[in-house]
Amino acid sequence: MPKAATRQKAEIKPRSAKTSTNGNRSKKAPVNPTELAVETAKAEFEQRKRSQQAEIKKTDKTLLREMLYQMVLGRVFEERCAEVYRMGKIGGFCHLYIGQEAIGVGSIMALRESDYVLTSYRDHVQAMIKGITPEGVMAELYGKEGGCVGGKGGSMHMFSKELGFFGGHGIVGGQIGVGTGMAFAQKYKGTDDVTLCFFGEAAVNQGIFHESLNMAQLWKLPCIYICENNRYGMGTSQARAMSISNIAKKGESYGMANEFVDGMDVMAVRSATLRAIERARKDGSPTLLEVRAYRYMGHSMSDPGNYRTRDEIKKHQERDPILLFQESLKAAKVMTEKEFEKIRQEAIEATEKAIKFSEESPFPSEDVLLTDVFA
Amino acid sequence: MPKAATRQKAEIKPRSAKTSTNGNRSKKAPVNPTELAVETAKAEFEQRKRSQQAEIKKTDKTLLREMLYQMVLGRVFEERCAEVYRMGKIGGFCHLYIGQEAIGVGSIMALRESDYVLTSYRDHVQAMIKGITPEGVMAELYGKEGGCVGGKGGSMHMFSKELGFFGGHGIVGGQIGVGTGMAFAQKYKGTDDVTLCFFGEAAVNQGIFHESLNMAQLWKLPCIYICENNRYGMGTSQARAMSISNIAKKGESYGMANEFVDGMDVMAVRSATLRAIERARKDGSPTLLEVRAYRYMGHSMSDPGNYRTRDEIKKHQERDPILLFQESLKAAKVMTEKEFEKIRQEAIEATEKAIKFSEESPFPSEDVLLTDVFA
Amino acid sequence: MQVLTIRDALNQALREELLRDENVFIMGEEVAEYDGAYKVTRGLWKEFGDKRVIDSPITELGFAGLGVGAAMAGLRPVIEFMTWNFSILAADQIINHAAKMLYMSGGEFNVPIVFRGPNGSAYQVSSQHSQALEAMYANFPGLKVVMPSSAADAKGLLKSSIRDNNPVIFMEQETMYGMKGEVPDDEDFTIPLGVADVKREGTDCTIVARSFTVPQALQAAEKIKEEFDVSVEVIDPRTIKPLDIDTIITSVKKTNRVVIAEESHSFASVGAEISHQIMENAFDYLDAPVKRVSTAEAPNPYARNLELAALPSVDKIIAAVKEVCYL
Amino acid sequence: MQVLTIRDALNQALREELLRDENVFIMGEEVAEYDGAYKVTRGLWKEFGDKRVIDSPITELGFAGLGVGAAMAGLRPVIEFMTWNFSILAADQIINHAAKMLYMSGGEFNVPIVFRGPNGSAYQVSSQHSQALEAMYANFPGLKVVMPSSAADAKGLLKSSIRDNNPVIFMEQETMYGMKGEVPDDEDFTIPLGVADVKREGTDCTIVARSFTVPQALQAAEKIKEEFDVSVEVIDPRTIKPLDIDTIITSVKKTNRVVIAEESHSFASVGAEISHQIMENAFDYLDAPVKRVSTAEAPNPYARNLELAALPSVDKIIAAVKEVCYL
Ligand SMILES: Cc1ncc(C[n+]2csc(CCOP(=O)(O)OP(=O)(O)O)c2C)c(N)n1
Ligand SMILES: Cc1ncc(C[n+]2csc(CCOP(=O)(O)OP(=O)(O)O)c2C)c(N)n1
Ligand SMILES: [Mg+2]
Ligand SMILES: [Mg+2]
Repeated sequence: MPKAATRQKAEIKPRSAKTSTNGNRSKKAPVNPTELAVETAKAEFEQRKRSQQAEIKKTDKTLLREMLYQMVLGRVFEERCAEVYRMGKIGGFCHLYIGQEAIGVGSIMALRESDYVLTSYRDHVQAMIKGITPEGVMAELYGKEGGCVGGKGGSMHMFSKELGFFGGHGIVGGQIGVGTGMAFAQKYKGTDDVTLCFFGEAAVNQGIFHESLNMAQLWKLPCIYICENNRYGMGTSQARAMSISNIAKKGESYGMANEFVDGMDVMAVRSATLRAIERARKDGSPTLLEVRAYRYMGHSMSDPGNYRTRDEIKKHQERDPILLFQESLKAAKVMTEKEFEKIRQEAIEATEKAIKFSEESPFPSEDVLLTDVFA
Repeated sequence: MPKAATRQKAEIKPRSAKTSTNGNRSKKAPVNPTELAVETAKAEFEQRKRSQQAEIKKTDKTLLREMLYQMVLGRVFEERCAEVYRMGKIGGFCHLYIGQEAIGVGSIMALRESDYVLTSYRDHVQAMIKGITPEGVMAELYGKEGGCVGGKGGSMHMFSKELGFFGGHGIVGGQIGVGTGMAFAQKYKGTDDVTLCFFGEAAVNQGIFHESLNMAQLWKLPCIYICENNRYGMGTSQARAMSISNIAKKGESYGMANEFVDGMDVMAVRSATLRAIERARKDGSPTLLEVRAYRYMGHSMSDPGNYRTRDEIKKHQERDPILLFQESLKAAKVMTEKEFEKIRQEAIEATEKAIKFSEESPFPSEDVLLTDVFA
Repeated sequence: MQVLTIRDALNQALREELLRDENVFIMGEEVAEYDGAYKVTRGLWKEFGDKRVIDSPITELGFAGLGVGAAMAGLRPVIEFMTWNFSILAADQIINHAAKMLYMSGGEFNVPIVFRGPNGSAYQVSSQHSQALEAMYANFPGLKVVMPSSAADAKGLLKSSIRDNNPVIFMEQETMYGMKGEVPDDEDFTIPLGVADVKREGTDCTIVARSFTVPQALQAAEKIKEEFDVSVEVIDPRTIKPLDIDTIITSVKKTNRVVIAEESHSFASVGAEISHQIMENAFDYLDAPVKRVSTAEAPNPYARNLELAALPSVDKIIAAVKEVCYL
Repeated sequence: MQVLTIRDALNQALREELLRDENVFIMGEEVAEYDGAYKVTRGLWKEFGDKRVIDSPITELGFAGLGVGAAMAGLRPVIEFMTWNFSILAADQIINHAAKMLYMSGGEFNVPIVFRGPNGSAYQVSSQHSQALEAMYANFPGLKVVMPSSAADAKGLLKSSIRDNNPVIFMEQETMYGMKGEVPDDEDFTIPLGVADVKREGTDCTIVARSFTVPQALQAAEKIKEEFDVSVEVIDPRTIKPLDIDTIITSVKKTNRVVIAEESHSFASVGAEISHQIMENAFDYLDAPVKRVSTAEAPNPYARNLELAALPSVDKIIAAVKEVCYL
């Protein structure tokens, strides 16, 4: 059957800012967070730079370098994913994290190794930050034996028990329930480990968000719920799907600690996560973080992106989290352009190594079709 | 198979106030709403009496009489249900509304005929207030042909399309989704009718509560969500199941109008409902009402009720909604003891008529087993 | 006759029913402004606007429940699940509410609602996105279950489903949306629910296929004809519930041999049901036990080679036919 | 040997496993302070306290999901659904998460969890509370499905289920909780999953029954013996998945006639699957088509006479045996 017929591999072709596609607009004028972003983008960038510098000065240089490396690796790796996807090397869906790297890096790198992480289908970068190799992730995308789950999971389902990476989940919101249970187990076992549970802003509308937060607060489970608000659930902006705009505030329905964080600012994400971790390690108290960022790419590789303008995307790119972090590191005199270039080269090399590995890795043997059904 | 073995028909045998059944108490000391009620019961009663009188003076006497009659009928009818249930006349579950009558009467009697109502399995009294006859309800409990749904539904599933009574639902929280859709249809059809959607406080923990309120507020659906907070979901007090105590406040997570109401005060319920109705008729705005009352009986007829003390129940009975309403009516010189007695007699007669009808009504013909599967 | 893809045939059916009856509305994730995740609702929001074509939040249980209530109150909702996999979140509203409402209300409230969307595998979308769920829904009385395999069937059956006064589970197949076929031009073209279609006549063996496996069965039949000169009849029940067992039995009485091909897992599948009903009704006519071809008894894998190994295929169907024909 | 009710046998199994392995915990609505809606967990909260026996909010999807996550992280949750009817709200966590986790993680994360509670009808609890849901869950690879019918089986199978490293759907029957039977005293008494039990030996006809229909089948067998001198064998698969088809086939090869009795609805039921597998494996041994006795194809009615008419019964099983034996 014709693959092309059902999978549109078009690049992002957003409609121009001027053209409205429809006379029949929702009566509810969507609150456009972009407009705000436009005016304040530059100012915010400068302000963020200042506050980042302050944070940077308090932070270990090796860690800072590793944070930048992970952000750049995420970016480079996924740009390459998009390329090889278009070449037909990757099947199924492919959801990219480009633009959101500061969230994964700022939060996961605030953890210790024994802590747990899980997220949605948009999981490549989080998986790598938690320690799965670029080879393991890329070969999984290729559906090869060398993939981190042997080719059985694919883009949406990266896992590693050893590294405490609990997936990679495809049902919007499903991982919120699972993550709550992981935190339950951490407390039950008497550890002071914590769970980071990531999900998109559209997943907040699922019932399981509500059910989970109630239990987590009622029983004080050390779960840090990180809502990655990238403004859209597929083609639907938050304003068209949610009756209020302030997601952090929903924590108050459960008496849960909550905080709004700028997700373009890796140091801000890091501090907010550290505060949440402290609460969680102390007595298990959970936290809801709303971390606002922006998804540069389409929802998945098959998304033509007609629901937003090129301008909207560009404005957000002006506040790019990698750019911002580099500027701050430079201003704080912690790193130089040269080091940035070196990091970029390392990321490219790691990615190319991953591609090579994936190309060479064999397809899984058909013998494994019926293994892993039961333990 | 032995029916008695699995259905305990014990009367309420609450444990005494002094004896704790267990050394292993939850570390979380439950906030005991009863304690508060004790101290303030009498004062509240007097205060409520005064405010009721003010409301009563603004209200049509025929309506007031009918409101009292419906409350008394609900009480008398269900006390009789308990009796005949113990005699084995009624099968399955049987959830009584005794103590909560002011909620159904105060709210449903604020509607116009074309408005819709639906509720949970605790539905006998709401069904009668919306117009289903005592015969129709009682014969349904008997599982007889003369029941309002011909014996197919039973205690939990009363319905009447003509009267706008949409059930009678057995899945905790399920009707919250259905009610939201009824309100959607009212708006879609361009009417200014509204839907009253009742549910218990424990149903608030279900995901569908969250999903429904978001949609209702997003799209402005004329649904009035009435949470009947009777303090327990089966044997679990609200404090043991919900991380915060203020349910009305959960409306703010959706930007939804919300109000806390004393559910022992029929006039207070009426005014709050009238305010909500006005909002809903005007532009479809939904409302969340938390109406606090108390369930005198066990959760269902098979509940031994060991999770609360006799004292706790008694204290709430001191603020009985029928007693309060009668005192207020008397104080306002709108009705006399003699009229109360007359109303009581009418309710007893109606109930006895319903019993007689139900005894005489035949069991449904086996021919209907396979009808009503498809329309 | 017009030649349409299944996607466009479905789109036409939706458009015509929206025009015909103003109580019909469409709700689901991305059905409106985005034109549908798989473009089945393309253009409908532009034509019919916000009132009739509605983007929902990601809230499957909630909007399925909303649909049930709206249907009880007299509307005719068409609820799209982006894929049937996500309907599992809404199963309580489908199974405990929609399916039982008419019965438990003693005939007071029927629920004229269509739940629709793609069912089964797509291309490597892995375990959580590749399930064929017809067995799950077909087990519950009160639901009709429809699974078209051609453009004409898609259109005619969807129109009938929308006009039906009961809850209908309408299952499409993503990989088949682009398949073309002739579709009658008549605006009132409908296909009644509960009538099977003989997709190919034959005398020696019957293949009962549905949805994904129908084109495979037809191809297999051609190849078998060429290679073994065995004449295969292909029957597509089209509606799983009600099931037109008579047409199947008539065929079995002629061919005496049956293969059932299905994309779902095999255990307690619709194929098992058809097999049992064949045994019940044509026991003495069977020259060989009924053989099923189903998806492997494992969650669907991602890797393309594993996925292909898991799914039914032309070759697997041919092998099964050979087995029941003792070739 | 001790004589226990099924309720107490289950209770004993839970208690022993709580004692044996501190990673085992019980969660569900009213399982702790209330001692369980049907008293299966009686006394356990008092003995083991808040950590091990936990009352959950009414949040089926949420606490099922919590169980899945806890199991991935090394605990062994026993999740009670007050009845299986309510599990439909949690089906996404059971079907899309628990069942697929091991496979989609390429073997990284197994999910050792037991979902348990009463399945099927009770006494007149009407449509939404009377469903036998085994077919729904048995269709999905990755789940084991267990349905005991005696006190000993209940205990032995529950202990095995808790020790199993996979998600297990453990289905009890409310009207059978009070049934008594002998139970071995040994604390390490377990019954392996996947082994059927011949509940009564016979030579002329096989009844395959499970859960609710096992006592009915045994009674029917007695009566048939008395009345017609026909010797009926009664087989209880006990675990539906994995299904011990061999024991069934051995019996069919001896008796050549089969009745399948089940409390679920018939369409795409476990009975259909067993029937198909019998045809596949013992086609030449069947002297009559396999006959099923299932619950009527309607939501369950409330009125006692209608409910009795809907459910399988001793008389209906006798009639079916007579039919396959041409009596
Ligand atoms: C239950 C469910 N419904 C629908 C989908 C299809 N779907 C996949 S991602 C997505 C949008 C989710 O948006 P959000 O939660 O904001 O996360 P993001 O993709 O922006 O990271 C949708 C509708 C799904 N996978 N699961
Ligand atoms: C989904 C679901 N879970 C569990 C039950 C069993 N159950 C019936 S009523 C009830 C308690 C509900 O409490 P609440 O919502 O406060 O309403 P109330 O009974 O107090 O009126 C429970 C647990 C059910 N019917 N449906
Ligand atoms: Mg998003
Ligand atoms: Mg309550």
